[in-house]
Amino acid sequence: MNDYSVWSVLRGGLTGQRHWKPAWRDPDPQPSYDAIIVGGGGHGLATAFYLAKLHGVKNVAVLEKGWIGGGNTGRNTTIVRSNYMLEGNAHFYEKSLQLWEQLSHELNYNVMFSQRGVLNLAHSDAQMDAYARRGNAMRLNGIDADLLTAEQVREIAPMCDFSDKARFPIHGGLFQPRGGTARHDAVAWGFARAADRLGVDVIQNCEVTGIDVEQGRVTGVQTTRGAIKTKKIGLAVAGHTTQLAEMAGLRLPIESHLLQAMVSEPLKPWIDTVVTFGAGHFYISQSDKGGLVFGGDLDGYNSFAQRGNLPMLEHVIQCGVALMPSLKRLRLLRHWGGVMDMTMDGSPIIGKTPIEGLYLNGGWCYGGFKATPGSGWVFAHTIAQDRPHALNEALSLSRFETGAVLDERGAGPTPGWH
Amino acid sequence: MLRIECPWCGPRDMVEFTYVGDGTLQRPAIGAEAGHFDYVYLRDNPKGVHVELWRHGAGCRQHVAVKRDTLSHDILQCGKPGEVTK
Amino acid sequence: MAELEIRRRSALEGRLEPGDFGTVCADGPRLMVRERPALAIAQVEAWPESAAETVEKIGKTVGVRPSRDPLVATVAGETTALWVGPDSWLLVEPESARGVASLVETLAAELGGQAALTDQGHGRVCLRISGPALTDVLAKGCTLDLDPGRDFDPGRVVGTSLGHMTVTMHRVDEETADLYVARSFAVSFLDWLMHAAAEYGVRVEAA
Amino acid sequence: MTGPGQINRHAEAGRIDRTRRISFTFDGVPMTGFEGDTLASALLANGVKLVGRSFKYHRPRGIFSNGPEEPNALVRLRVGDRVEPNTRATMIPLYDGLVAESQNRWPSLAFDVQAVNQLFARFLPAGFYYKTFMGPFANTKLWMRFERSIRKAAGMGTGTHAPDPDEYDKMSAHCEVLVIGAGPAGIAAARAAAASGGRVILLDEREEIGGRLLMERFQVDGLESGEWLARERGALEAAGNVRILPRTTAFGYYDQNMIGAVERVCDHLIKPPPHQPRQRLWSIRATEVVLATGAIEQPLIFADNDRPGVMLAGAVRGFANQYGVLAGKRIVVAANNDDAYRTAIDLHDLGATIESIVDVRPKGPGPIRQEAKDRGITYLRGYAPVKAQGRRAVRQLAILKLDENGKATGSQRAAACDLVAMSGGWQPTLHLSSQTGAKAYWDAEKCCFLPGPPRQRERSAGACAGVFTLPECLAHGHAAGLEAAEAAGLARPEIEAPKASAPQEVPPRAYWECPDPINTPGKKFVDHQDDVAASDVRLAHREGYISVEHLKRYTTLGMGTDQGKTSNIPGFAIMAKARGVEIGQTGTTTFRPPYTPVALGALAGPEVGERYMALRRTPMDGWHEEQGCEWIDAGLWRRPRYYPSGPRESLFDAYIRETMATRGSLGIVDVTTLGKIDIQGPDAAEFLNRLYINGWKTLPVGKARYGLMLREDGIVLDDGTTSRLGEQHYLMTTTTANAVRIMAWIDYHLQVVWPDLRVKAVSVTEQWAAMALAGPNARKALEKVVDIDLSSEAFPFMACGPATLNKGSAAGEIKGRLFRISFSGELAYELNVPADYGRAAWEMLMQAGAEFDITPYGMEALGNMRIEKGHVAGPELDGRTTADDLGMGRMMSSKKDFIGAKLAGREDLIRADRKQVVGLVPVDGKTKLRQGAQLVEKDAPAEAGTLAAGGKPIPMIGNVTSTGYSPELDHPIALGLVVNGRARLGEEISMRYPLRGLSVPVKIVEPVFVDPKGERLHG
Ligand SMILES: Cc1cc2nc3c(=O)[nH]c(=O)nc-3n(C[C@H](O)[C@H](O)[C@H](O)COP(=O)(O)OP(=O)(O)OC[C@H]3O[C@@H](n4cnc5c(N)ncnc54)[C@H](O)[C@@H]3O)c2cc1C
Ligand SMILES: NC(=O)c1ccc[n+]([C@@H]2O[C@H](COP(=O)([O-])OP(=O)(O)OC[C@H]3O[C@@H](n4cnc5c(N)ncnc54)[C@H](O)[C@@H]3O)[C@@H](O)[C@H]2O)c1
Ligand SMILES: Cc1cc2nc3c(=O)[nH]c(=O)nc-3n(C[C@H](O)[C@H](O)[C@H](O)COP(=O)(O)O)c2cc1C
Ligand SMILES: [Zn+2]
Repeated sequence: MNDYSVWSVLRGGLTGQRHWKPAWRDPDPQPSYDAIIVGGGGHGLATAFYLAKLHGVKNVAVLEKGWIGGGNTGRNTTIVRSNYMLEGNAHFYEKSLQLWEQLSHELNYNVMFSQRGVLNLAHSDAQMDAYARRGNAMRLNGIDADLLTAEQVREIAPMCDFSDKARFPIHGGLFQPRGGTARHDAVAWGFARAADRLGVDVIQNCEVTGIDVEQGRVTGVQTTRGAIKTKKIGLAVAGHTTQLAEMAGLRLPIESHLLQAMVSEPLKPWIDTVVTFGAGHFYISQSDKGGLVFGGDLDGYNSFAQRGNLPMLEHVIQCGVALMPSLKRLRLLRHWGGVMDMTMDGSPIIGKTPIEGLYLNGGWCYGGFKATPGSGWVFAHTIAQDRPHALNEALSLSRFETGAVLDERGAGPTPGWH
Repeated sequence: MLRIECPWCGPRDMVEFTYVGDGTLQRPAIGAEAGHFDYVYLRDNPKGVHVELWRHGAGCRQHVAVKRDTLSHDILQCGKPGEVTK
Repeated sequence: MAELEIRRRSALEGRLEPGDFGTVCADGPRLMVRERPALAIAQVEAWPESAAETVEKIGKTVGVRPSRDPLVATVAGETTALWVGPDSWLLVEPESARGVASLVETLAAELGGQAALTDQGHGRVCLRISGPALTDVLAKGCTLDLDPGRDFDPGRVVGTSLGHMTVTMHRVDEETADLYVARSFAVSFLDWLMHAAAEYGVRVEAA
Repeated sequence: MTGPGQINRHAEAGRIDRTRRISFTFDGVPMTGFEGDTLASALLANGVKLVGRSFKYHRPRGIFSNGPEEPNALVRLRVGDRVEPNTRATMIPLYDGLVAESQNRWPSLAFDVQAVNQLFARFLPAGFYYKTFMGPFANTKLWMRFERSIRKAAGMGTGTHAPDPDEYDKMSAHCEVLVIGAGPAGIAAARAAAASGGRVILLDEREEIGGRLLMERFQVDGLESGEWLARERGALEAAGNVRILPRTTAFGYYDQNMIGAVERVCDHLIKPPPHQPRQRLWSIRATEVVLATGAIEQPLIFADNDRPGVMLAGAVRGFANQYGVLAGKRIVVAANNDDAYRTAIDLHDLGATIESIVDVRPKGPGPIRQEAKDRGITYLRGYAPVKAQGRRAVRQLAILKLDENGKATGSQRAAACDLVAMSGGWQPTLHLSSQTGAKAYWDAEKCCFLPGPPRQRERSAGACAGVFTLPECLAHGHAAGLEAAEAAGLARPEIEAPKASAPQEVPPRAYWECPDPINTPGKKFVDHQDDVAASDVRLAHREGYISVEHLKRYTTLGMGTDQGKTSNIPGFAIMAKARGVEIGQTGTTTFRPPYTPVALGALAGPEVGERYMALRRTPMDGWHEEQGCEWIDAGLWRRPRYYPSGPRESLFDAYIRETMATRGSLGIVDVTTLGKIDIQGPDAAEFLNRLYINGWKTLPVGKARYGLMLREDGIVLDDGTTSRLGEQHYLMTTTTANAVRIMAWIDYHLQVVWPDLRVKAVSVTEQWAAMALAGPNARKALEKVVDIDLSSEAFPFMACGPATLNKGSAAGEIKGRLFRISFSGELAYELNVPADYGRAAWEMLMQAGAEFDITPYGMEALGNMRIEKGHVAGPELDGRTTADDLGMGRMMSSKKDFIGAKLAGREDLIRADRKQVVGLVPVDGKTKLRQGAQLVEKDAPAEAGTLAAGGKPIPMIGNVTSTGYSPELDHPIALGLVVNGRARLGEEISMRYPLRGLSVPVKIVEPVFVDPKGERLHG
């Protein structure tokens, strides 16, 4: 196994970069594992990595129906932040952010975590107050946050419309300097490589088609590459969470919706932070390759298509141009969609299920990328110890029954509105 | 872009409608003691044929039941609420 | 107390100065716009079992029989009945068309409690547009099929989204349509319309 | 500096208009071209070879193609606020005054400092950044430093932050048959479909219709292609049922046969004329679609194949035939197919020297060999190009003989040349069909991917279906047009297909990557724009990134502005070979819209800037404006925030003045924006009973009642008063914010959940202007203008009924509705009048109130007064509070069921330690309280740690929701939500606003600050 470093790249330069080995093995499934993680996205791979690294559970397989990172991990707008108001969310996402800060190092893989700051714009005093409420909560939770004036916003995002033509003028914004973006594919690859090095089997092109449950406990999975025995199954399949749960006879408070994302042609640095519009559905950042990466609202209907329609594309870009009129002459390069696991309160579910040995990680809505390391960290704990960590206690499935929902937006049990 | 056949107004673009959600849910009757949790929270969320409601808000304001494939986005049937079943 | 001027003021008062705008075309502006101000509008929602009877009663009292078929507008004299939903209509006429009792009062007297009746006479602004660019302008803001023989032939009334605003559009004849928009949106709607039509040349006519 | 002139322009050839000379500049150098040129053809005519620098290594690059697939010739077009980075020179129609600059170079194109990257190329393999810059410490500092330079080096063009002055437009269209692409196949399809009488739209992204016919020397129906095109275009235009849209790119194929296309209305002009959009977005809804999008030529992969002067063979021919531009004078053609021979033939006929044709196929060409032989053109069978030599431009091409396995044998030879015209064969342009999910499959015979079985109502015709010769294209297009018309339900027309003839072709060879040159290696570029070389593809393979999707993401193959139109197939072929599988097994990456990049302005359309969203105005809007009010947005509405008495009055002073004036005498406020829903029918009361938590069956006619609604999950949805106007007639009011949502909520329940209820509900928000008259003198003022007895006996608190203003007056009367309800807590009346009378009624009340110094008040004073009264509003109804949290738990009727009743009883919604609405005052009686502040225990620490790092966060026990200042009490007041707050009245806690470093001791008090017994409103 080669360690990654400047030196090894330089050395490779002299030998035609021929010394590199596969970043992960391509193993065939074993007949049984101590734990099986379904879903080779960031969450599944991180879970396997932390199981092996922190909990000594190394006989683990990650089963991925396609290629790793091909789900939402590979198609998200990569915003990482921990600017949450409700405590059940805040501490968890902050844990995740702290893991991000050392992730490249921990994985020996540069995931290009760029702490360029996340700026949420406010367009009225009431919105400023709402952001202040959130920002103050963040501060009291020990998380960084700044409330910016319109002038301060202008310094960070001069391309926004500060003219008297703006339909909803900018009043200011909430800024989290430690937030930012990361190279999404590298997150999946980095976790896969690191997990593989600890002995985890990362198995691609292996779709789980059934979950075996006997007397209320899991015994194994059926896959397109045969049956595999195990006593612990962790589901980390994002948009397909309800499909997998159904295999075990569970109905969940989740609907799958469609979220689109877009990227522009590559440009020299144009915008240096992540900016979200407060008077419409639009947020934007720039990838290191130079593309402006942006997105907005859900298309609005249940979907598994990974492919959206024109009205939402138009709407998101209309919002974008309303905020940044100089976008008009730049060009859309590509747009795509992902299958969002939308819960009834907009917050994720990580925890146990009524079936023994079946653990659930899903309901990420459009915010699960930033959760990747944290999610893997607490999920590994939950699977290994058979009980949630303090950081994911509030994210239990049972909260819907008791009413302890975590509804950051106050939108209520309509998944498409979160 | 989805095109929905409103039973009253004929085929119209999705932009005239708002999505309401799963059209198979049965609200417990007034006075009923049970079933509310399932009605409010749990969903089949099929990958495939889904019966759902859309409201023709810009048109006749009526709810339209739509049978649609959530994977292909093909619309298989449209009708009045209750007339479209799985 | 000084006498105040008590009169209806359109939401578009002062915003529709007659004149030509936009591109100057050799054969003159290709869209004419004028407001039909001070309308009386009654919304009638009939119950399914008595809808036929309601239709007859309306026909008798105000002279125009609303259609139970969707998307059909019926016109008699100055009064128009617009289908706006199943057994639901807007009856429209100039407020001046009737004598002492208003349209809504007249209908209330005739229908009694047989149908739900609401006054919408001040809730909608109506713009009459006409000219050869009619469908081109509408095609900029809505997704209907506006070609002959499709969604919007003369005699049709459709509810749709035009320029992101909800409107009821009535095709009066080949080159003419009435656009009804909620009052609070009227100024924005007019702005949208003038902007969309500028390419073809617009003439604003006095009401 | 001036250029050498149009040195590469042929004297006669081409379809340009030589009578119209056009001036333009490139990198500041003035040049000329002709009407009909593209920027690329004009640059080539002027002998410009070097046009840009590559992404990563800053290698010199020239024009590579003559179409949308161009990876290299990207320029920064236009100047100032119209600057457009990354514009493909091959697709820019030349216009007078055009200004273009090269990109990704500094300080100049010829001398580019970053070209040193080439020296380090071997240390910068694909994905090198994943392996480096992690730093010795576990933080992001080192990386952030490197990232800055990486970002600067990456990217291509430079955008501007100046707003684009141009306008964009949108239009929707419907047709029976949409034909995308107007080459021979598309034109044949359109004319066949049009003959059926249905509506046909034919669009093409080029300036003129014709497709490759514009670039070839073909005859159709016995006519020169130009004549045939003119004839067909005339006939289509005359038909009346065909809309031809040139300059229009179909960029996306969406669900249910919806095609998005963008028309470049004015991009051929220096700027759009007044009232004309720059571009127009078309949403086309077609019953049937014919895709006739042609094919894209692929390159061969050999060392330094990116040198300026190495071009696609079809492009070389296209430049010559369409624009009369000879991109070179000594040409080597290198190819794996027959079609490239035509380039040799056509260029030979125009006077160029064909050094030779290097054909990688052991057997060489089909019948076309005769045409070559007739001209004395020689070809080498079973040879491959291995290296383009020359620094800034190609000078010679090194070639090697191939054995039967495609491996090099023998010794290297070189052919001197100034142009290499290469061809790796043609790949169907199946982007649009693939976007629908139709899965492209590999045809080993034709050596290309073909469109998969249609997922929508479409068919492919001509080259995009793998049908490559002209006669076949015409016939195929014709058949597709007929089929489409029939499938659209039209009568099958009688019409002849256009005819042409062409020699048979033998299939190309699936051969792209050529052997390494002997001794002098060089990078073999696959993706020119992203600088992905064959070695990078193999590195990806070595490291396990073997799925084409991983390959793409690891190496960035196909991720540039051209989306791999000329690089994906060769790249996948190299990966397939490395894996030892067929290219058909690797498949393609996912095709996504747009087909070519689309200006965001076109997708945004005209509703931006001030027009971004409609602005809703109340009937009194003009009056407020005349008073010089300050506005505040309430959803789409604008409402007066306050009415400054002079230029120097502050917001605070104004709302305190308005509050005092109202409480002291009389105020008036515009409340039109509240939602109003007319509810009628025999079951109306029952329906209200189900919607609201409180009971409605006992409400008499002529009375109003406050009501609270829950969502199904037991959380408060909305509140407002509902009045009983008649036996079966109610008027519901909602909050401004929720008006639309509640109407939809009601429709849903009446239409879907309880269709048996006999209730009709109609929004009447727009019909009525609403204004509230509040203050101790409200009655006295109102009495002067209304016709009803306003005494408390006749019209008590919560009474409602019809009222006429100015009854019987010669000036006219206004019939309205009066409600004795109060948000301010004062004696108050809410008057509704038909909207067109709103302003008149308002002015009448202003006049009637003049003797009481009536004061108009805005949202701030309204909010302040409701806080003084402890009325909850938006900030408290935040979608997380229960009725009990708001202090209204007792309103929940236990005698009936209602929406939300059951789930409101869940354990966590009835816990004692939930946050409850309370009043808050500063302990010092002075310090202002702030909305958005959090509440903590008074002895909470000053500094917080994070739980995640083992630190101690400061526990929050609540938050401040609404703040104001009570002039009566003369101190700041607030409402807040506090854990178990109602049990803690009188206790001191701390308000924290760490964002501004504030910490203020506050006391928990009853949430009603003024007139707690409600004597005023009953007065
Ligand atoms: C357009 C878009 C924008 C987004 N933007 C952001 C953002 O800015 N910030 C942010 O934090 N989050 C964002 N998200 C959300 C984020 O991408 C996801 O929440 C997160 O990546 C989920 O990771 P995951 O590992 O749980 O799921 P995935 O990456 O989707 O992985 C799940 C995997 O499970 C596999 N799988 C499914 N079924 C089976 C089966 N039966 N057998 C085997 N394998 C199976 C799938 O193939 C997939 O690879 C966005 C999402 C989208 C779509
Ligand atoms: N012999 C060969 O190997 C070979 C290979 C390829 C092409 N050809 C020749 O090329 C011609 C092919 O005819 P054809 O009609 O199939 O293709 P064509 O290339 O002549 O025409 C396709 C047209 O579609 C347009 N187009 C493509 N995508 C578009 C989009 N998304 N939106 C708008 N316009 C779009 C292009 O601008 C082009 O004008 C024939 O003459 C054929 O002989 C020959
Ligand atoms: C942050 C981010 C940046 C991207 N940048 C580019 C880009 O520069 N070029 C490109 O072609 N695609 C880019 N993409 C889009 C991908 O090509 C791809 O469309 C996306 O990952 C979804 O996968 P799919 O289209 O294969 O389904 C980017 C995607 C993301 C999430
Ligand atoms: Zn309808």
